[in-house]
Amino acid sequence: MFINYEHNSHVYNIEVERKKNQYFVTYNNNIYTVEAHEIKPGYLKIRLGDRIIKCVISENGDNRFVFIDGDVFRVKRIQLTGMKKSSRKEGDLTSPISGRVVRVKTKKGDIVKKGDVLMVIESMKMEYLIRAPYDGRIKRINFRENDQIDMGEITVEIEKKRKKQ
Amino acid sequence: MFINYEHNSHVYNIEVERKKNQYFVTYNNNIYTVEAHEIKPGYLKIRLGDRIIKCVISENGDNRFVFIDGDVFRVKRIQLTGMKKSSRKEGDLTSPISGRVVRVKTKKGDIVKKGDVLMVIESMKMEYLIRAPYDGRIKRINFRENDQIDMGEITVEIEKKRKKQ
Amino acid sequence: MKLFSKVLIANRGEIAVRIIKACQEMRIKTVAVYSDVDSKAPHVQIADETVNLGDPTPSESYLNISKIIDAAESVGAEAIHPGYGFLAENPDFAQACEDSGIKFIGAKPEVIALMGDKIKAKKTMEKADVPVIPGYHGLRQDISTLVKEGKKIGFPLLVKATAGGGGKGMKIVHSEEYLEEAIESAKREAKSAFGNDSIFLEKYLDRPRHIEFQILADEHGNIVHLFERECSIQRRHQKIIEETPSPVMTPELRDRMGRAAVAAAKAVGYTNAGTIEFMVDGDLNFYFMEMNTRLQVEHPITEATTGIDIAKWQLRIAAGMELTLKQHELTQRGHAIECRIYAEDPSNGFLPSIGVLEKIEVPTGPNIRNDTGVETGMEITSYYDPLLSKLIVYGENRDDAIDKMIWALSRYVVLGVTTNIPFLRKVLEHKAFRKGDITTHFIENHFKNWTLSKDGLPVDALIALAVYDSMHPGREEVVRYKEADPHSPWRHAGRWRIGV
Amino acid sequence: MKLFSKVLIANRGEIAVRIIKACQEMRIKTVAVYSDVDSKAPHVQIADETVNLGDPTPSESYLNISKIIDAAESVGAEAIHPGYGFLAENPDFAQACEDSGIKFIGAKPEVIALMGDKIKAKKTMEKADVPVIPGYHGLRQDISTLVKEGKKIGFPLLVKATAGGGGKGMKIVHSEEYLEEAIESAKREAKSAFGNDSIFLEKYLDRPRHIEFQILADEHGNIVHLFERECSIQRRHQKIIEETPSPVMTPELRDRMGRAAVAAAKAVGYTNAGTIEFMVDGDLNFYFMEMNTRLQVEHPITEATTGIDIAKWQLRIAAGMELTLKQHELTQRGHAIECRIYAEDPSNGFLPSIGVLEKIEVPTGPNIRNDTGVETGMEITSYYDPLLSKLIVYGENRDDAIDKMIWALSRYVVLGVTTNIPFLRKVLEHKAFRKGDITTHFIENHFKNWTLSKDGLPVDALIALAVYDSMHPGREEVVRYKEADPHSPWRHAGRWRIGV
Repeated sequence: MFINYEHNSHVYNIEVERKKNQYFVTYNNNIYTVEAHEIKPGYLKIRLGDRIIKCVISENGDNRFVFIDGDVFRVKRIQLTGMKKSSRKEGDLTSPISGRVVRVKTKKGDIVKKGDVLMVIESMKMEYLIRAPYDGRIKRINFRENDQIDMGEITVEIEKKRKKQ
Repeated sequence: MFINYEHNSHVYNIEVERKKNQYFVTYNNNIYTVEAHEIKPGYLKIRLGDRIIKCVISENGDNRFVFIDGDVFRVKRIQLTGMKKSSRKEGDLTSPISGRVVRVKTKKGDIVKKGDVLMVIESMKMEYLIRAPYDGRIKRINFRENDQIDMGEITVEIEKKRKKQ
Repeated sequence: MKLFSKVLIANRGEIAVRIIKACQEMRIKTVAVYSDVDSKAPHVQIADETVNLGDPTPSESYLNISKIIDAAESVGAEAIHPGYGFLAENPDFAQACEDSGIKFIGAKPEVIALMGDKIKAKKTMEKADVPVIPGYHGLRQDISTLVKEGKKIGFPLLVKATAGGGGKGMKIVHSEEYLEEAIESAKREAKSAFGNDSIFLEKYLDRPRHIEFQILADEHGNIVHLFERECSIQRRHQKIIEETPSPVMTPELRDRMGRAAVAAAKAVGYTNAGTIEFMVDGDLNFYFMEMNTRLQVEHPITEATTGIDIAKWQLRIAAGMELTLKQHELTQRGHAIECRIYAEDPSNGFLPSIGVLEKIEVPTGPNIRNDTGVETGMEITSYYDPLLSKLIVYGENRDDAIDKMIWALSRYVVLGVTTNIPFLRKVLEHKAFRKGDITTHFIENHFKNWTLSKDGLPVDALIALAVYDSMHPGREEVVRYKEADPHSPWRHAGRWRIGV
Repeated sequence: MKLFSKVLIANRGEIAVRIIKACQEMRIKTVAVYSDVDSKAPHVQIADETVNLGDPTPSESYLNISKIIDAAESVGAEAIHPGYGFLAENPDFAQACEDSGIKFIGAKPEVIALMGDKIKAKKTMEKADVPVIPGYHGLRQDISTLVKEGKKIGFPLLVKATAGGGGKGMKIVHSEEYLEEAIESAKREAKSAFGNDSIFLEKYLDRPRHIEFQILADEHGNIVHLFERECSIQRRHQKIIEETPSPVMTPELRDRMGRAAVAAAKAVGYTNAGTIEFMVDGDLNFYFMEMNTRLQVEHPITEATTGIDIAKWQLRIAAGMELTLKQHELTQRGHAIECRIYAEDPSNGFLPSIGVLEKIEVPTGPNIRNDTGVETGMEITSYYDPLLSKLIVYGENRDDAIDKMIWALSRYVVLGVTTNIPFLRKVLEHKAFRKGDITTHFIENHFKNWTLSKDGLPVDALIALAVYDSMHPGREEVVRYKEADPHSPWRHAGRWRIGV
């Protein structure tokens, strides 16, 4: 069985085979042979050599949360194999938060400079500023003042200014 | 819908009808009209007039445990209607506990007096004595020393001595 | 003197739960209020009575004075406990309670108003010989005046909402070029959060610590302090770890600051529980910063080290009872730490994280207290503050308390939203924290651009995931757990897989 | 001086959980042992390593010295903590540890042996000028001698196992005619529980209270006491409610008894944590009863009022560290109460109740501690003691603590087995308890033939049941929740009903 997990825009390819309580997990050309029990739903106790891995896992569709050694990782199970998706990069103008647009400081066609505040989003009484990631021209503004906005929605689209040749 | 519950050898006959969140519960010629919600599995919030009844219920087959106002009642849902079962009475020689028979102090045919110790059962390091409930003759002994015994199993059977005419 | 027979709690979350329990132990009936999204919240479940406030927008529910007064009147509540946040420091609300013949469990409206106006508060303290920080607290609020005054005080400079608290409407300005933008933004935030855009400017201290003193004052003129709390560990000017005693405190300084705190409370005729916040600089000079006229988020650490139940004393004081605690009989013993568990992502600028709490398991054990207002299945929305719970530990000394907190944090399971738990643990494990070498800049200095794992997903987590998904291959068979009762209001039960 | 790096806990249930957590906080690795029926028990889940002992019969598992020593050796544990019960006061076990080079966390074998022999213990105390109760502690153990000596002391008379504790092998005899039968039964119980049928006889006191003092003694000759615990509320000679301070205690009596307790410990060269149990009569005369050479079930109430972690000090002392606690620095503050939550039926002679724990919800809140070794889904068997958990509360004073305990008990949900929770609450609510007017006969005097409800099932419960069963009519559709994983060891998940 092949499974792919994505975490922080990195994709991990795993193969796992099972024989009763024994699991053979192949990752990065290593084979880990483990014995595992689910003590209660989501609570795993895994024996790897003389080490015990204890963890708690929750699932919601393809999303997984893994609690291990006091740390928690948010992971997505994906169908694609071997592909890497890039996450937020320079120029990403998605909203970092779900909230309400309280101010739109620009309009279509405006020329903006890197660092200019384009939009202000309020959530839980805090303000989040959407700034221009580079010099450019506003192509499209997707929200108006008082609109609700969800995390990950694109706020503003900018055409990047071409570098002078 | 008619339901019968048994508690401490008393049987309660109830009728309940439902319309959405409203329930009409008839007991003892009274009709109680209530509104009810299950907040989480087994956690009920019931509005009866201006009173709120909060309780927690668990089920295991026909057995129910009801937690209400800090008290807990063990109740059985039964199919019979209107019948009353009698519970432990004088002469009941069932084991009050699950445990191990550590001593059998009588044998078949013995004449015993009220109060004589017939059998000793040990559970959780405590001893429980089975005593003769009346004068009589031992008809049957169902367990030997070191046998396991479950709560409610009959330990010894005695033929009661006839009163002199 | 009799206690109240019924109290309405005008709040939600962990503080509503904590107050409801205090009331119930004292045989006071409790009334919870709730907005539509909170209908299944723990504070609603445990209260004796509940009143729905409707729309979850704060101004339509927990901030709506007339709705709350109406609720109290409709159920016959004799008193209202405001908790912290929302209407706790709103003098209009305290006044509205008084006008309706309902006892407001807190300070008097005029005292709240005075201390809520940070400018007037400082002037009052100056008169009472309590030292204050240099700054501009003027009434002229036009941008150009504020910019001019800011330049006069110099940088770094603090810009803060006059009516504020909790980091809202607060900015630090490190150089002149950002001053104007910061002032404008602070004014907007202040307006939105408090309905008042007045701000003030203040000198930003070197190696500053935030140390506060808890006060209890009855309505008969008796005032005691319950010693200090060290609250220097902050992110975005919001406390996240508090402890008592302060590692920097000496008996002599404690005595001086305690007396200053009592003098400050006396100067304004303070009643009920309150907190005097001081800034303490590298040379242990202390300055009055503000007074919080309410129960403080971090009150449990004082309870752990003094053995006093502050919430219960609030109820007794409001009922007119006399404070039987005497200053010389109060003792501070051992060490207590509180960590605030937020649904937020420390590796993404501490942005709030919303979603359904899929699984929660809280650490338990001797001297571990978990004040929580959430449970498995609840949804964390963006309507309210993302505080999930407060974890409080007590130990015989600071080292024991730190060890216990590290143990507890590393066993605190919250799945479904991102929390700051792993981050808090890293702070507790930091050498400088262990040494007590902390200032309000601690997070900025030691945890800038922190992320949980620089090396990606640990192999153990990958193995666990693969094993888990291999144990549960039947994705097609997955059904969402659903009550047989189609009218059940229960939601977010998580998933249950059905076998044979 | 270094702490251990790995400790094996030779116990189960709440006390194993409590000790494992103490070790983990101190960064000591823990090893749990377990019998087959305990493989999913909480103490097994939280330990760092686990060793299976097999057959659940105590003599084959938790009482099996060689299996436990082997387990410790196989995992390289440097020390063993025995908890209470099982092997905690078995000198052979302590000796076997010593012989294997494993540190036994407790008293020295010869001291355990001495104090375990109740007869020798009393003689030792008499020599050290600690007052003891009149009785027969002779070596002649034939029935006729015991009967003769019993008649000499008079009635009521206590018959008790020499090696005993916890009510096992203990009988009270009110008149001559039952004496012989009681002696025989006590001897059988003693033989079965302790492998030793030796018993002793003692005068049974008038209006007796059971008051004990906690001791901590290091291996360098330092001894302190941590004040008293009042343990008079007992059923079948088993404590069920403990509190501190004792309502009857005066500073002068506390001082005298504390000094007697320290003298008793000194007289036998005692080390580690221990408890001196006294009987106190109606005139406040006190008599040495016995010394428990182990951690006591009720140690948490001392921890709540002194701020000291006794389990951690046991570990430090066993590692050779010096006691840094000084008698004059120790303080007793506020009031603490413990209730023992048993799976037993108070209206049926306190007989144990077995079954699966279908639902557990523990009360939580400030100053509420719940030491538990069970969780939802676990099965309570007849193999072991039916103690489920201990509920401990702290309040500023006795009234506050009682109020808090009543609140907590009335919100403690345990479904699936019968527990003593409603009974405990009725005891707490009793006027005589509130007044502190308690003796060891309290339950017998005030709660003879107690039953939960004399009027049958309350109407509210009937309504709730009918509503519940009407909400869940689809009995045919009921499926037992089952892991998709057929190899899953998880059991007793309860039922889940599936809708549309």
